[in-house]
Amino acid sequence: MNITTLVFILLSVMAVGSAAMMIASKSPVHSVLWLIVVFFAISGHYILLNAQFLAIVNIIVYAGAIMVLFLFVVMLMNLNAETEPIKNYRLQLIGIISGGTLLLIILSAIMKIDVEQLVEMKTGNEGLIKSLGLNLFKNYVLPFEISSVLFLSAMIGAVVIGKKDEAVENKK
Amino acid sequence: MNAIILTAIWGVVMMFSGVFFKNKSIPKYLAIIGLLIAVIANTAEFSIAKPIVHINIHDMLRFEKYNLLFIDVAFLCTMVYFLLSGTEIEKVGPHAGEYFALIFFVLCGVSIVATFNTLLMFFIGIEIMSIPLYILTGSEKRNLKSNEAALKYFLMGAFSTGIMLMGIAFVYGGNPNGSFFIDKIQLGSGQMPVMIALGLLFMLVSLSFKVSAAPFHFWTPDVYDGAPTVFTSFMSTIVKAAGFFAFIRLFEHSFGTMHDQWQKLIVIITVSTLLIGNVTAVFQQSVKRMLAYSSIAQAGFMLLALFALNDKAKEGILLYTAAYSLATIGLFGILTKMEDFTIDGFNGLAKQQPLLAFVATVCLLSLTGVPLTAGFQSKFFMLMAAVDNGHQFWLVIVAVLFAAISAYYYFRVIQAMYFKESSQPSVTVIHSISSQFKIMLIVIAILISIIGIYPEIVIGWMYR
Amino acid sequence: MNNILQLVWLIPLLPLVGFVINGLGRKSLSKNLSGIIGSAVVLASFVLSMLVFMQVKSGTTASLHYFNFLELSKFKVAFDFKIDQLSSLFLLIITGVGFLIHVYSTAYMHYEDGKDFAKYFAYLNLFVFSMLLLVMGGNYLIMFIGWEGVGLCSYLLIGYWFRNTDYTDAAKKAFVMNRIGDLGFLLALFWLIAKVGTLQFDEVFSSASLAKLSIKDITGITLLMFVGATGKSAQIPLYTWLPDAMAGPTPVSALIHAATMVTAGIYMIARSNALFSLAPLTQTVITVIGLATALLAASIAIKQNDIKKVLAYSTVSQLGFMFLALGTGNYVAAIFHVMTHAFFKALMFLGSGSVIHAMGGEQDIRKMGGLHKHMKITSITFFIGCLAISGIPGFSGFFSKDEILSGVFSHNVVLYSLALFAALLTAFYMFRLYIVTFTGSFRGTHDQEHHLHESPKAMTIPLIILAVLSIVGGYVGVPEALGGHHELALYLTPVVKSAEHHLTHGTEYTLMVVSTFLVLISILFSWLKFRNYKIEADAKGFGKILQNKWYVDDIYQLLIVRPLQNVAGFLNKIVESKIIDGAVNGLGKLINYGSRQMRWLQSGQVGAYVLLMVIGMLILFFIQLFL
Amino acid sequence: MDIKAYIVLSLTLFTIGIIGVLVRRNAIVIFMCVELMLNAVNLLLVAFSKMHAISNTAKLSPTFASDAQIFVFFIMVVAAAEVSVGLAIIVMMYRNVHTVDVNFLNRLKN
Amino acid sequence: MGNYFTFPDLLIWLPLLAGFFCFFAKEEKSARLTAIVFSLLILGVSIATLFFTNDTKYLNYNNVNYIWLKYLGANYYIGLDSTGRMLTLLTATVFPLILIATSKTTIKNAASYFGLIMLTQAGLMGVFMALDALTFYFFWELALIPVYFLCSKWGGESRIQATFKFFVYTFAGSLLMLIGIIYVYLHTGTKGFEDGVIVNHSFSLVSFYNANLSATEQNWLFVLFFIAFAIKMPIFPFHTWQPDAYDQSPTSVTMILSGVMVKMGLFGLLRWLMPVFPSGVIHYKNIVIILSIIGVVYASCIAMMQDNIKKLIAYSSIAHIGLMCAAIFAMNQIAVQGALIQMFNHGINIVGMWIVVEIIERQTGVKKISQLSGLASTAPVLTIFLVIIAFANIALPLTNAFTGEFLMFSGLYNNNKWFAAIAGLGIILSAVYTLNMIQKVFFGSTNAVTAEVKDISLNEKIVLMIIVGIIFFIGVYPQPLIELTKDAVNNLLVRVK
Repeated sequence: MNITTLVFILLSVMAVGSAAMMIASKSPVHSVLWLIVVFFAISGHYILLNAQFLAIVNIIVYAGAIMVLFLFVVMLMNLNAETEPIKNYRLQLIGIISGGTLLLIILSAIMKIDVEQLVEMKTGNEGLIKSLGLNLFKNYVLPFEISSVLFLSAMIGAVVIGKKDEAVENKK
Repeated sequence: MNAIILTAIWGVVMMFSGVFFKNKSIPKYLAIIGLLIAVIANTAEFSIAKPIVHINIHDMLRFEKYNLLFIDVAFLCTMVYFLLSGTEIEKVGPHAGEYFALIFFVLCGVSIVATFNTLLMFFIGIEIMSIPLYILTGSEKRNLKSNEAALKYFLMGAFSTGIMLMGIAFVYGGNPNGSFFIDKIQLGSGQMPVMIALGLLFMLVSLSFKVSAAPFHFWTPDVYDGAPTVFTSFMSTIVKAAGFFAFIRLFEHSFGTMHDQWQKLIVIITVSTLLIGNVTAVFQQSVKRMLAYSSIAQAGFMLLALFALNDKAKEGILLYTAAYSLATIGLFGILTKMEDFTIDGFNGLAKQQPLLAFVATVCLLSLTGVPLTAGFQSKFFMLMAAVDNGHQFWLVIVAVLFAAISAYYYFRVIQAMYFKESSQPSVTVIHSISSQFKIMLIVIAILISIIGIYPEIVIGWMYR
Repeated sequence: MNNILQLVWLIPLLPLVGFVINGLGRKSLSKNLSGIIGSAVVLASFVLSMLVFMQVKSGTTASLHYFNFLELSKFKVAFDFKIDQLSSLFLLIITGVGFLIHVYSTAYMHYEDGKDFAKYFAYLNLFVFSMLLLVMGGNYLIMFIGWEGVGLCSYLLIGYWFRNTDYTDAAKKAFVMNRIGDLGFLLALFWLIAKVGTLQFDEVFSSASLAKLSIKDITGITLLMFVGATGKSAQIPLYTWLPDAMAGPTPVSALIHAATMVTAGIYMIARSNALFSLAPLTQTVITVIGLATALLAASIAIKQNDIKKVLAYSTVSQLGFMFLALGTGNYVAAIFHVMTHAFFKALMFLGSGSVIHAMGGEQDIRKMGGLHKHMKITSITFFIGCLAISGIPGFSGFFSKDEILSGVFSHNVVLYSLALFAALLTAFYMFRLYIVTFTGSFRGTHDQEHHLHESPKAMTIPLIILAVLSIVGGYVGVPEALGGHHELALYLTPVVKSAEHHLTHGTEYTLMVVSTFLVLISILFSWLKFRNYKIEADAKGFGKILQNKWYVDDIYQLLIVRPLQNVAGFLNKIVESKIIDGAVNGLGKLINYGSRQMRWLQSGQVGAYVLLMVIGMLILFFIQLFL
Repeated sequence: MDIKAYIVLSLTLFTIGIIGVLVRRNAIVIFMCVELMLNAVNLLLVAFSKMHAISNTAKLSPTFASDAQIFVFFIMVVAAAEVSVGLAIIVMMYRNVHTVDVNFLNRLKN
Repeated sequence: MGNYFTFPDLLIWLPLLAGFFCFFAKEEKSARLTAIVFSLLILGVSIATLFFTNDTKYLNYNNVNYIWLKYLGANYYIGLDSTGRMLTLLTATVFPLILIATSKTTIKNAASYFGLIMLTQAGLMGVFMALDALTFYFFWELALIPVYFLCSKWGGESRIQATFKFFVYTFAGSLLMLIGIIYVYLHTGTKGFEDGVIVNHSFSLVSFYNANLSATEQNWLFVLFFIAFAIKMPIFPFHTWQPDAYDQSPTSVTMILSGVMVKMGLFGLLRWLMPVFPSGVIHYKNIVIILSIIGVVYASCIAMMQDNIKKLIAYSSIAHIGLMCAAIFAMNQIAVQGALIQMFNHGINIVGMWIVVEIIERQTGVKKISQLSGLASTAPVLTIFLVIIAFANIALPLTNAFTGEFLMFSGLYNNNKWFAAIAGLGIILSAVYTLNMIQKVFFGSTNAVTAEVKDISLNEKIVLMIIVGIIFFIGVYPQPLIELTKDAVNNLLVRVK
């Protein structure tokens, strides 16, 4: 067992464990924090795979921006306490079982593949910022531009949904 | 390309229109003008066969005649929708310009999913189509039903996005070419590789979700019911048809050569969709909800195109888009004018509003698939495609039997309008009915029958 | 004179014209006028028939083709008339007796409304038309047209007094029973078409056609034809309609249910003798059925008290005799008996009509008696009829019946003795009827007695004419044993080929003497028994069985009508509404039920939706990856 | 490292996300689970891209290996957009009913 | 004439035009008048077609062929041939009779009522003339939809359910047929147009006849088509929509349904089923005949138990249609010829029956046999007409139905003697229920319901007289009808054998 494998296993355990903790923890705040741990673990994987740019972006965008937004909302709503009143254990059990079965089915199908395909670890320059940047602004300029539509609509959405409507307020 | 650029730009224009024009109905006219421009530009593109501005898109989109024709059909249906229900859009909330902008963004997404050539564009297109819809669903902020619908739609939509991405990942992983281009997916011969199969399954599930095929349809009735009626009209027609178009395009180009290996999945989904859609619709009391279920049932029929995956199916999906959209837009347009959405609310409509009742009848007949209506032609082409496919013939028979059942719930409305008396003497239609609305209704009825009699008005373009 | 045969189409057409005039003008025509029209057209037909008869007698026969009724490339039915010895004879009987009865009816039906009166004559004319069509038809199809037509007229006339449900019941029964027979006849025709490809008499009876038929075919065809004959001619098992048919006006009973229509079966078999002679099995069946009918009906007649019922059963019995003759191959005798029977039975029916007329509608002989005093002509003519039917030498019935009996004797002695017994019964019940009705003292009410009177001329003259015919009618067929030439047999030879029977003259004399002697004894016995007739209590034991007509109607009710109704009721209540319609409605209900159940899947909770989605995914993944 | 290891890891995370969606009722947590699912996909995509980097056929494509990583980039972009809309919807609901329990609003059913 | 307009054109467009006019009529009277005048005009055209039967001379007069869906190979192709000519004549005859006979009945919303009736006529005409499968299917449904509205709007109390059952039943059947049409279409040969476009398949009748179908394919396609036609006819066990629909529809619509529409099914058999699937016909022949004959006896039995006069006639109609279906499948010249002329005769007779029933129901408001009695006393003329028509209905000689039934039975007998014998039970049973009905309704003494009944009016008398005239004319001289349809029989048998 070399060091790469060891790090891989370590990061994997960390990711899976914190993911499990995330769905298991009762307080949403804890969930958010656990999820951030997962993101860190995944970023670790990215580094292991020599995708440094993604590793950084993952931390900045996901852990930094998005999760903070989440945390912000949770805090705003004061949901840090126990919020799910009655738990339907049977439904949860069924959920876990069916999710697990799905995993089993897929994994058993995957395990049937007998060709061993290796993953290039720690080397290769594809994930470096230069190659990504060239690729993105040369070949992927179209999706890049079009994503703006996505953000525009998200923006409008935030306005339409988030803004308080005086007219409507007055009417009611 | 023209369509994508113009709709994106016009979306921004619409966004500002709300700020710069105080008159509430300006956005509507602006939207109609914009759409008109988009339609003309798109038509020009596919008749002259080159876009106005040339951008190197690295083959990420393909502007073939068929795809552009679909965009045209979708845009024209939207035009009808604007003309019929534009006034209702203004009434939903104070952000009329924004609503139109969102619809234009959706149309941009529609154009993308009609022409995508890589999985990336496909994914982005689907998201551009979906995210504005989440917003539109929740646009009645004070209406708890609207809230609920938006929440459900959003959560489940995001969930299905995750599933779709997993599918894309597996397809990518299973493709030895390591490419996202849908025509460069190497399937090999013989048994489908496991990774490709997994990718296909995940994508199938998420796309089934988007087109509300059973058993992934559960969001549909609730969301269609909860969303503002005027937006339900849009999302259950054009957007859904676009979803189908993407579905078929994706599966034909990436997995088409292994069609026989996954056809059985489509059969299962088709049958359960037909069953659940038609049977559940039977007992609905609310016309709006009934139409939601009926949209599931119609999706079952459209899935036949995926089952067949041949030329007839492609023609059929075009016809279906036009026929189903027109009829549903017409019905929802009438529904917006009704006070009571239950079937009993339609009692005796024929006496008070003969025109409304007549057009509603035409639309319902079209949905049932009675000859001389567009609905018949679309079903006819679907059946023809499925029969031509040559496999699983029984599926076709099941499909028509369910079509016969569908007559049951569609005709309940007709019966209510024509053969039953209204329980209260007062008018069942409260909202004012403008003459423009009436004219548009007549236009819809005429369009439905013209397509019903001469479907080549739509599909003939493919041969010209 | 050949051109008279060209006018043959007038014979049926005239009554049809009468029917149309009377039918359409029944509101405007006066009673006299419609009576006259009705009678005159038949008279005209009779005159024409006479002329035709003369023509035929001189040896000219004709097949007259008018138009093609049905013409397909492989199969053709022409609208043809065939005028030969057999049909011309029947033409005479029908138009002759028919005319008399028309005349009689003008008086008998006098109490009817003008409208109904005209309607009656219209029906009667229509009947004559149909009957003429039946006998003149040049092929089986035309015959069948007449065949069903007379059934229709019989239906209409039995139900003439339509306000009375019993009468309309009887009419219905007559029609349905006839239809059962008709089905047999039709099937025979289909069989013929299938094998021979034609229905034209000349072609069917040609040797080429007959050669195409196997013995099985011929037996089958003839048996089915006989089924038709049992319906129309009231033989076992389809005879029960005829006594009920007495519900109609009495002249109708005389014309249709005694003289003409009921003999259609005999005519048909005689017409098809070429076929029947080739089917020994059928002949045996006909013999047995004929004899059984003769005995059964005669036995029932003994105990009947309704004057018309007695006559009706007597008719059935006599028809049995005719079939007996047909079965033994003695076609001429059968036709001979048809003719004589037409005379004396019409006579007796008209006589009974006269009695009923006098009694103001009363038909029960227990309430009559001593009528001879009041209505001499009726009484005497009726008596002549009784003598004729009993077969007293010198009267017409003697010759025809004797010919039948001797034919049977040459066939089988046992059958002969049974037939003779039936003849004795005939004499017995006929004289019972006569004695109870006309002799003794009157047993009815005073009112009735006061009204008793002889009938008007229009009624008595036909009676007299028929009485004369009943006497002299037999002399056309005097057998060689009595020094005659049997004119009738000679006349019919070209058409009807009877089986030869070889009896010495000595045997024939013996038979005549024996039967005459026994008949006289039977009459005497009858006179002794009924000369002081008193109204008796209901019969017991065997008498009761006879009085109730061997319970045949009840048996039919029990074995056929009731089960049929039960089956139909079962089909209606269970199969139709529960099973077939139930399946259709059940499908609708099932969908409704499914709809109601399936709604619960739509629980409204995101978690449940996702769960169902995941389960759906599970299934799809499993199918695709592992199956 | 064998690609299967990454597939197993990624699918496990993905399934945990699914199970989270199934068992939790807090809309925010459910949404977070969806984010987890997306991250699992991201990880898998990167792993696949590094897998293809070894294979020769994939190298024929000019953009071969960074395709997947750019895709991941776009997924993040979309996720960000979704988050803004999604949180807006959740906040809107919270404003109306003062809870983020997805089962609380249950008017649309059957 | 052939260059400007043709008979098929006239027969389709006149009723359509009439329907259009009627919809915009202001009052009941003008709508009714329009309908009557146009229907008489159509009758005139239809009679005129009888004089232009020579196809070599008048081909242009009798055929209309326009390119419709070029890339599918579907044409708007209608034409008159022998069977079509007979059935269009029947349609054209029946409609004015119905309209005139019911002109005393007051109708709400008369404009749409008559408009829909005329639309139905257009649909029926189209069905009987279509020579292209898609055209045929269109007209097939076009005839159904107006009838649905007519029955649901103007029918009896439980009309909505009854009519809906009828609609769904026939709709499901016709959809099955649609699949069949598609399947056959996909197995037809190529077709070229003048401008050089060649399409792979074609919907024309001729290509259907020459479709390349294996025996197994034919067998199950036969089932698909047959179910559609069997429902329309209807034959046992697909008949349960019919008694309810007849009972609940307004009588004039019932007349259209039973007089003409059920002939669509039989016509479908003759034109679209048997010649297209000859080996399927051979395969299923006996099953169909047995089914039909069961239907004959079964329906007759149920008719005996009916107390509702309309249902009685409905069941009797099922029995008659069953016989025709059996005869068609007996597949010999005699039987098919018989069935063809019987199609016409049955249409005339049953319309006569319904007219009588309509008069009774309008005057008494009662359709229960047990509540009626003694109508012969109060309405003798009506009784006479009814008796004539009823006896024609049970095929008494010299009425029109006799010739048809005689030929049918005879042909059926050629096929199998037991078929004829068992179906023959229908003859007896039909007499039983018909006479029962006559006896109970018309004979006996009058009661409270029937005492005030008036005899029929002039227009009814005229209509009934025309019907009776046709009954006797064809009964005595059926040859013209046979001549008219002879070719059809031969063509059919040549194709099937």
